[in-house]
Amino acid sequence: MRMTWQSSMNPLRAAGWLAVAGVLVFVDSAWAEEAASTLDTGDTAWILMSSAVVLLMTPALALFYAGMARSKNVLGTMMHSFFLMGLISVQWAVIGYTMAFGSDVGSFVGGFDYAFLAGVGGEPNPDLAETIPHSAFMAFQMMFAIITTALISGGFAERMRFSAFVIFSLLWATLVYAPVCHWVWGGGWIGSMGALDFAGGTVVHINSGVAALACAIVIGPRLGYPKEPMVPHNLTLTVIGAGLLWFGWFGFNAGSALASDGAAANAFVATHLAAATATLTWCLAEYVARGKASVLGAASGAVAGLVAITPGAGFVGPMSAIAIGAVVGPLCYYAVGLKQTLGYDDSLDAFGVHGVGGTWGALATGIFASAAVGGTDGLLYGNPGQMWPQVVSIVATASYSFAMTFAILKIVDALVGLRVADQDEITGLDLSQHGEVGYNL
Amino acid sequence: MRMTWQSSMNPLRAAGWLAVAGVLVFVDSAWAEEAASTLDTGDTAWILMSSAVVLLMTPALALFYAGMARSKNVLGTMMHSFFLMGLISVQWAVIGYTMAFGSDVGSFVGGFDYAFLAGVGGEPNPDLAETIPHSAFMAFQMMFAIITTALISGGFAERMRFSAFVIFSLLWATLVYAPVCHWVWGGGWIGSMGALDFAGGTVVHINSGVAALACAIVIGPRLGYPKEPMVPHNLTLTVIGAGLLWFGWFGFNAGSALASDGAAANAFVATHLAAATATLTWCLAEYVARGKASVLGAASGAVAGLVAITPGAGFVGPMSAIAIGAVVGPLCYYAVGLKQTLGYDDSLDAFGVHGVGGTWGALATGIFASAAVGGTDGLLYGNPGQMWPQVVSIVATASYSFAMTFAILKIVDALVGLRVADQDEITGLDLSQHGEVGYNL
Amino acid sequence: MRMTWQSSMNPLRAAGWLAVAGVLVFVDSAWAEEAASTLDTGDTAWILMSSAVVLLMTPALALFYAGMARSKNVLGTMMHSFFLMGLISVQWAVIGYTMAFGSDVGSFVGGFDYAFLAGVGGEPNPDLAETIPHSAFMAFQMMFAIITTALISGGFAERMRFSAFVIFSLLWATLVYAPVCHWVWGGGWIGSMGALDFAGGTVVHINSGVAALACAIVIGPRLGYPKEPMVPHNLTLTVIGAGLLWFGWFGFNAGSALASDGAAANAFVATHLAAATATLTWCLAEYVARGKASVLGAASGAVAGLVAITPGAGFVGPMSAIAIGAVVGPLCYYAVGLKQTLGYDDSLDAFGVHGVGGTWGALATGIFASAAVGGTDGLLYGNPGQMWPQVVSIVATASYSFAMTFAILKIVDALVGLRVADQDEITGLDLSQHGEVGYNL
Amino acid sequence: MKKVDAIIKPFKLDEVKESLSAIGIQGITVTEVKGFGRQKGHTELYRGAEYVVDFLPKVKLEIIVKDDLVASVVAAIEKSAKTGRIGDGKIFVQTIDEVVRIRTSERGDQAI
Amino acid sequence: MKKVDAIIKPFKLDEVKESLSAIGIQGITVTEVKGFGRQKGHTELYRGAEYVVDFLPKVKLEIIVKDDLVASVVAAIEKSAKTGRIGDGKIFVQTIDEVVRIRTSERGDQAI
Amino acid sequence: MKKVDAIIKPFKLDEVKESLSAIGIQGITVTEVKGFGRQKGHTELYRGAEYVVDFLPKVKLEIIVKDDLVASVVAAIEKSAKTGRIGDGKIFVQTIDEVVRIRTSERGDQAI
Ligand SMILES: Nc1ncnc2c1ncn2[C@@H]1O[C@H](COP(=O)(O)OP(=O)(O)O)[C@@H](O)[C@H]1O
Ligand SMILES: Nc1ncnc2c1ncn2[C@@H]1O[C@H](COP(=O)(O)OP(=O)(O)O)[C@@H](O)[C@H]1O
Ligand SMILES: Nc1ncnc2c1ncn2[C@@H]1O[C@H](COP(=O)(O)OP(=O)(O)O)[C@@H](O)[C@H]1O
Repeated sequence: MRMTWQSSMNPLRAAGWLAVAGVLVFVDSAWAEEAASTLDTGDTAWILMSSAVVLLMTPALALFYAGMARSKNVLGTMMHSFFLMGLISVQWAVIGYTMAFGSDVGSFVGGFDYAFLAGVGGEPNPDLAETIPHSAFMAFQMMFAIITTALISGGFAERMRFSAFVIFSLLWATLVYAPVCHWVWGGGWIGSMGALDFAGGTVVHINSGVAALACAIVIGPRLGYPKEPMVPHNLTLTVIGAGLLWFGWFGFNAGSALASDGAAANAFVATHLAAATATLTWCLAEYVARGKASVLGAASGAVAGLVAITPGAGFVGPMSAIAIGAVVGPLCYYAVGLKQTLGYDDSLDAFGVHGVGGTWGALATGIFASAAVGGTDGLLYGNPGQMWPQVVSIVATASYSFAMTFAILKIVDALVGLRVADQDEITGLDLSQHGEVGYNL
Repeated sequence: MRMTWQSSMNPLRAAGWLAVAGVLVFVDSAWAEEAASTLDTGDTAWILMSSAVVLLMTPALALFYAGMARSKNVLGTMMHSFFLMGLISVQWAVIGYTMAFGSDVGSFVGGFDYAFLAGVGGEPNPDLAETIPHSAFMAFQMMFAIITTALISGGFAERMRFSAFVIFSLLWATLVYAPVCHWVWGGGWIGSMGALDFAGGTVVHINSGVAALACAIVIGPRLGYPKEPMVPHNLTLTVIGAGLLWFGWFGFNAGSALASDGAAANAFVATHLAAATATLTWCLAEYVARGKASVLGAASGAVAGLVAITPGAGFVGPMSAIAIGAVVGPLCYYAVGLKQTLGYDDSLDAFGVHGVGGTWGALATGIFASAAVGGTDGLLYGNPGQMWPQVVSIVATASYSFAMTFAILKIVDALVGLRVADQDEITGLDLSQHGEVGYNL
Repeated sequence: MRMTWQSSMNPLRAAGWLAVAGVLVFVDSAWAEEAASTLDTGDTAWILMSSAVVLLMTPALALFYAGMARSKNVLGTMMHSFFLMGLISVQWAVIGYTMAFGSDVGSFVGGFDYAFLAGVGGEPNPDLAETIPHSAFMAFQMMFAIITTALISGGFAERMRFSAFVIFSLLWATLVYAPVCHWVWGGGWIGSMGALDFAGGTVVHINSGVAALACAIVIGPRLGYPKEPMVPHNLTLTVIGAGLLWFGWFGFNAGSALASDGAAANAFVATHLAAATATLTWCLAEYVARGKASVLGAASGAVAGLVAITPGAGFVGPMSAIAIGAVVGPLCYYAVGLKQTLGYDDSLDAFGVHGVGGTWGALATGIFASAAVGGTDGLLYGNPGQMWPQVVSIVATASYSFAMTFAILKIVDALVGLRVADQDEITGLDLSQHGEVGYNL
Repeated sequence: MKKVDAIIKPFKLDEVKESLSAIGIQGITVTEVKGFGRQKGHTELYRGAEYVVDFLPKVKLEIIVKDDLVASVVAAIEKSAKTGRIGDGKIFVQTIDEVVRIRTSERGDQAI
Repeated sequence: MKKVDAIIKPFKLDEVKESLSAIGIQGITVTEVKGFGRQKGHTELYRGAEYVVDFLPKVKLEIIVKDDLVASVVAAIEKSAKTGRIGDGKIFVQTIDEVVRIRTSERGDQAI
Repeated sequence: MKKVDAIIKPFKLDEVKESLSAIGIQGITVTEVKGFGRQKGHTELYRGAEYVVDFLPKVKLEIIVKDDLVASVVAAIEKSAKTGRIGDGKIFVQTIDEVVRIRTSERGDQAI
């Protein structure tokens, strides 16, 4: 090995950035108008900390996924999550947030009122959350946009060109995530029709899971799949990731109460019990099918349970949460096997877990919702009508996500090519895309 | 390597789960009665976040322990913690919580009022915690039940049959943890006699540490122990684990104030200083004995300090915390050597650290408690009488835990056999019990 | 391999500790005086949790750094962070806190009022923070002292004698960190002259970065540097570390609001956006210079962004944060190359990232500060005068840190020798300094 | 008896193993090695510093065979390991004096 | 001079090393290898997908000895590595032309 | 043709590789091994328990060369790998019957 260094500092580039900065400062000035505050410090503490732990879910996902990839792709797989903490955050500040939560345009998308975060400051915005700073609400939602986009990478892991990944992610977050988020939470048509989605069964999981399926289909299977064995290279990373995901999900779901109250506590409990139960039932399914429960199964079950309870966390009681978790374990265990039957390569099971688990969760919310918990009754509490908006929201999200993802992929493929060269795939993404290797032990 | 997939989805099984779900929903309905709220959002935020970080301690323990195991048992060792996030959570919701905190029955155990979490909702239960949702209190306590049971695995690591582990853990959490928790915190006889245990010196550490000793004795040493070297396979995992444990312990101890106030802050400081000091003094003991301080020593010292301060965190001042930590470092350093003298194989030193450190902590609470901090004076502040309930609580917990653990192990051994076959032990738990391997680097 | 155990328990040593404890308890008694409380539970929850996540940054730094070291130094590098959680915490409780925040002595250092934490209890100290316990404020600040000292180790990694490291760290925290902290935040001359440093651009980053430069120069390059390749041994650790650092930085910066309010939320958003943008622009700089963006680059960019926004987090708006992050990515990318041009071995780029990034951040705070956000306008908002205190604070901190670090190093070298023997450096710190190895896979 | 050593590209291992199985070979010992040869290495970049790595991952197979099988073993490896691109690797043949099967203490051709 | 190669089960390494030390062997070079042989492999399961792994972990010892020690070295390994169960491994003996001790530049038997 | 095996200290690898390149060697295969020899091991300490580790990390080089190059290859390794301290390692020379380049099917000296 030899080492060299080429210095090519360009002062003009720095100057350019400063010029851009000048313009942006102008935007920041708009942002200072204040209203009478109804801010609650406890609620604010809870949402800020929830935002932080939801941010942590993205590196956690990097670990969870990277552990299942092969050694030569460990960094490339991590990059699919980590880089989006950069990309989607800026996208969200510039355009994503306002497209999701700006004033409603045709029930489909938000207007540009909050572009560049104009007007998103330290005072509460009572339309969105009464007792916490508007900027805290925006930050909390930002973390959702990041991880949703990152989840998709499970479908195209170990073979996508990095430049294609960057463009795809930017387009997807803008054209798919932001509108769907608006439909459900930003004042759009799905929320208006009464569909229940507490923390993102449709917006996050069905949306990303179905997108991952489209990716797996369009980009095609990994070289050698399914003949060559492609086994997880370091399950300790996957376990760390799963542990941190579980932790972060408390912020994700219980933080979605947007207050530090009984509703948050109930969502917290429901979240935990569904994850716990699905951990058990995925292991049980493995045991029944093969005679052995595995650690990867336990970690997968935990994530499946967390996915499934996401839409219902604030609407169902603890025993219902256990029921929801109990079903999703075996359901996803069998769903991840579908790819081998049907022939697509959803490499890290983003569709199998998030698409399928999210769909069950959205249905289950309609089944188990209880007015005593979250204000609305579901099927089991005598309100079968709740199933209709749930089904509509599932079908609409899945269709829109699939079609748009498909179209975006085709565009990106035409622009830069979706897939790395065969030789680069054999070498691995770490070296071919990023010029580095994961381990020199 | 060849890959196959056998699909064996069983629709009846799913239907069965739904039937069970129906019944459980009935229970959830009971859960909606509400009282006038005295909920404080700041306290609630603190306890919810504390619950989340205490949950994180269990994956942290998985890492801490797994790093010290051999490579072939890395996943099996992690499973001993991770799986319990599933098992004990459900057990707690169904029966554990009510046995610990239900209305007192004979000072020994709680009644069934909260079975299936009936009546455990978003409103405070003033008997348990006035300003936070009852469900938040329940969740916080749940995390303690999980990690206490997980701690025991240090005593039987690298050789227990997985099925035996599952049954053992379920019985132990029900027959040992729940009652002892009731004795101390749920209105039982130890709490009533005035023993001080702020966050679990007896309930958590003596209880699990002594159980681990019983396990080590009953199950016998690992094949080849102590002749063959059994060195930690990946201390980076242990350091990550120790870091996360330290982090989580703030929730554990300062969260035990059940409010976000000066008492919590003082417990936070005491916790941190004891951990810090024990980190130093364990290293110092190593340096004195062998001339070198080690990273494993620093991590072990930190955990020992955290264990020792657990019962006193809310009762002692910061300088007393330093004294408590200063003693426990060398104490546990020498205690972990006992197993070689006495011949049992407490593989990951669960007894050496938690049993011994917890005992010192319970005594030290009686010594250093100061009324100015937590309302009760100890020996050094002129109240030698406080030593009596401390000693009784130690002896009672240790005796009960040892005897019951012993009995449970004998039953489990008769049922399924405690120990894996020799050949499986040589192969490692990962492959023999779980059909997977940790690393393919 | 053979295993032995030498028992050498010394009861006198334990007795000695107890004697010391007795004295300390006396100090704890002083600590109970109480004032009328203005404590806010939400603010307290936020600061306690922020303290916990800032503590977590130190193990995170251990991972971040250790991943970049060579395999034979993985534990030694971790120890440079982990051990300081012990050492600096105790130092802070005994003497550091009072030197930083005790009553001002000549604008240079704090008096001994809070030595041994006398008077630092559960009630707020309105001079420091009105709505949170004094002990919470002290704990929050303690975490800063720890990580600042740990950051320096990037400059002397892989070659310092452990005993030298311990003495150096103790002296540095006492003679450099505590006074500089007092100058800026404790009532000293830099704060008084109106320099803005929200969360530690000077106190933490310039201070530690410049100290690291002095260390790199005084201790000299690693054997074989730069001829031999010294590549990161496990970038998965570095990514985990970066993820946890990002997470912890929310506590660091938004916690520095010392309340759970709009200011905290704005600092949170600024922090996140700067990190995000620098992640992108470091990758962009790599792409422009070499054609490939890397995961190490993304992680480094994130940290550089977090460093740069630290002093301004509470003073600048979100678009300014983006501008600050945009500049620091390429800036630090080129700065880390300087060492090869100039010939010093800042092994893990503590100066290149923290020194350079912190300096840019301190300047940028003077440029982008906006009265609408944090009460003070900067250059771009028509107040060029703000640049003066910023420049003075940079120059003063850097000069003091460099000179004092240099002097301390010379003293430590004379006392025990700074550097390990060549043979020990070839063997690695893990085995030579700590008697253990990182991996037995 | 002969020992055939083959240095091949790692991703060819399964294919080579199968082609050897196909001609009746029942024992192979495999080692992960690093190869330096005509095939040029790659460049790694860490924080702007560039490292040229000359050693590439390869896999070494050792196969003990009776003398009369050498030609077909070599042919099988040649065929299955070849990609035609530089770095495909080498085969070396050596003479072995004695073979022992530990389990049965068999010696010579029986022991293979 | 001869080179004795032994492929053994990993958990037997310490025992074999000790039995070799006992007969005066002062140098051994050890490599972690993967073995394919009559001993059947195991199955791994990841999210329901089943992988059959044919390569098992083994350890290879290389020992250079003077000609007159070959028999006792082989015997020592045979004895200490044997479990009697399939997969115990093999011993191969080869002729070595020259040995050099790098430190002293000694050659031949002296250099071993 | 001959095979030269050299067991050296790991930190000497780059130097040895360069000295071999300098005399025109174009192919080397490298394996990480553990060596047991006269050089004494080290002690590791875990929670007070002490383990004596006898196996030290070493690197093994295998180089196939034409007969007339053996002497210069051995000399080059000796020179560049020597520190003069115990544990510098050994060089072994063996005879090779045949060499094949997989890519081209060349045999013998051409294939090296
Ligand atoms: N003379 C040699 N001695 C030992 N190993 C060699 C020799 N030549 C080549 N090799 C091994 O074979 C591998 C492939 O050789 P290389 O020269 O790159 O390409 P090719 O096999 O196409 O000629 C090398 O990486 C090295 O491991
Ligand atoms: N012909 C061979 N060439 C090279 N290595 C072999 C050969 N046969 C067996 N081995 C090695 O010996 C190990 C044990 O062989 P195996 O056939 O499984 O059992 P046994 O040694 O009992 O006959 C294999 O895993 C392999 O590493
Ligand atoms: N007889 C031998 N057979 C195989 N390898 C040997 C033999 N003797 C030494 N070695 C290898 O050479 C290395 C160095 O040998 P050692 O005896 O420690 O020092 P020196 O090379 O200075 O004599 C050992 O670690 C081992 O790998």
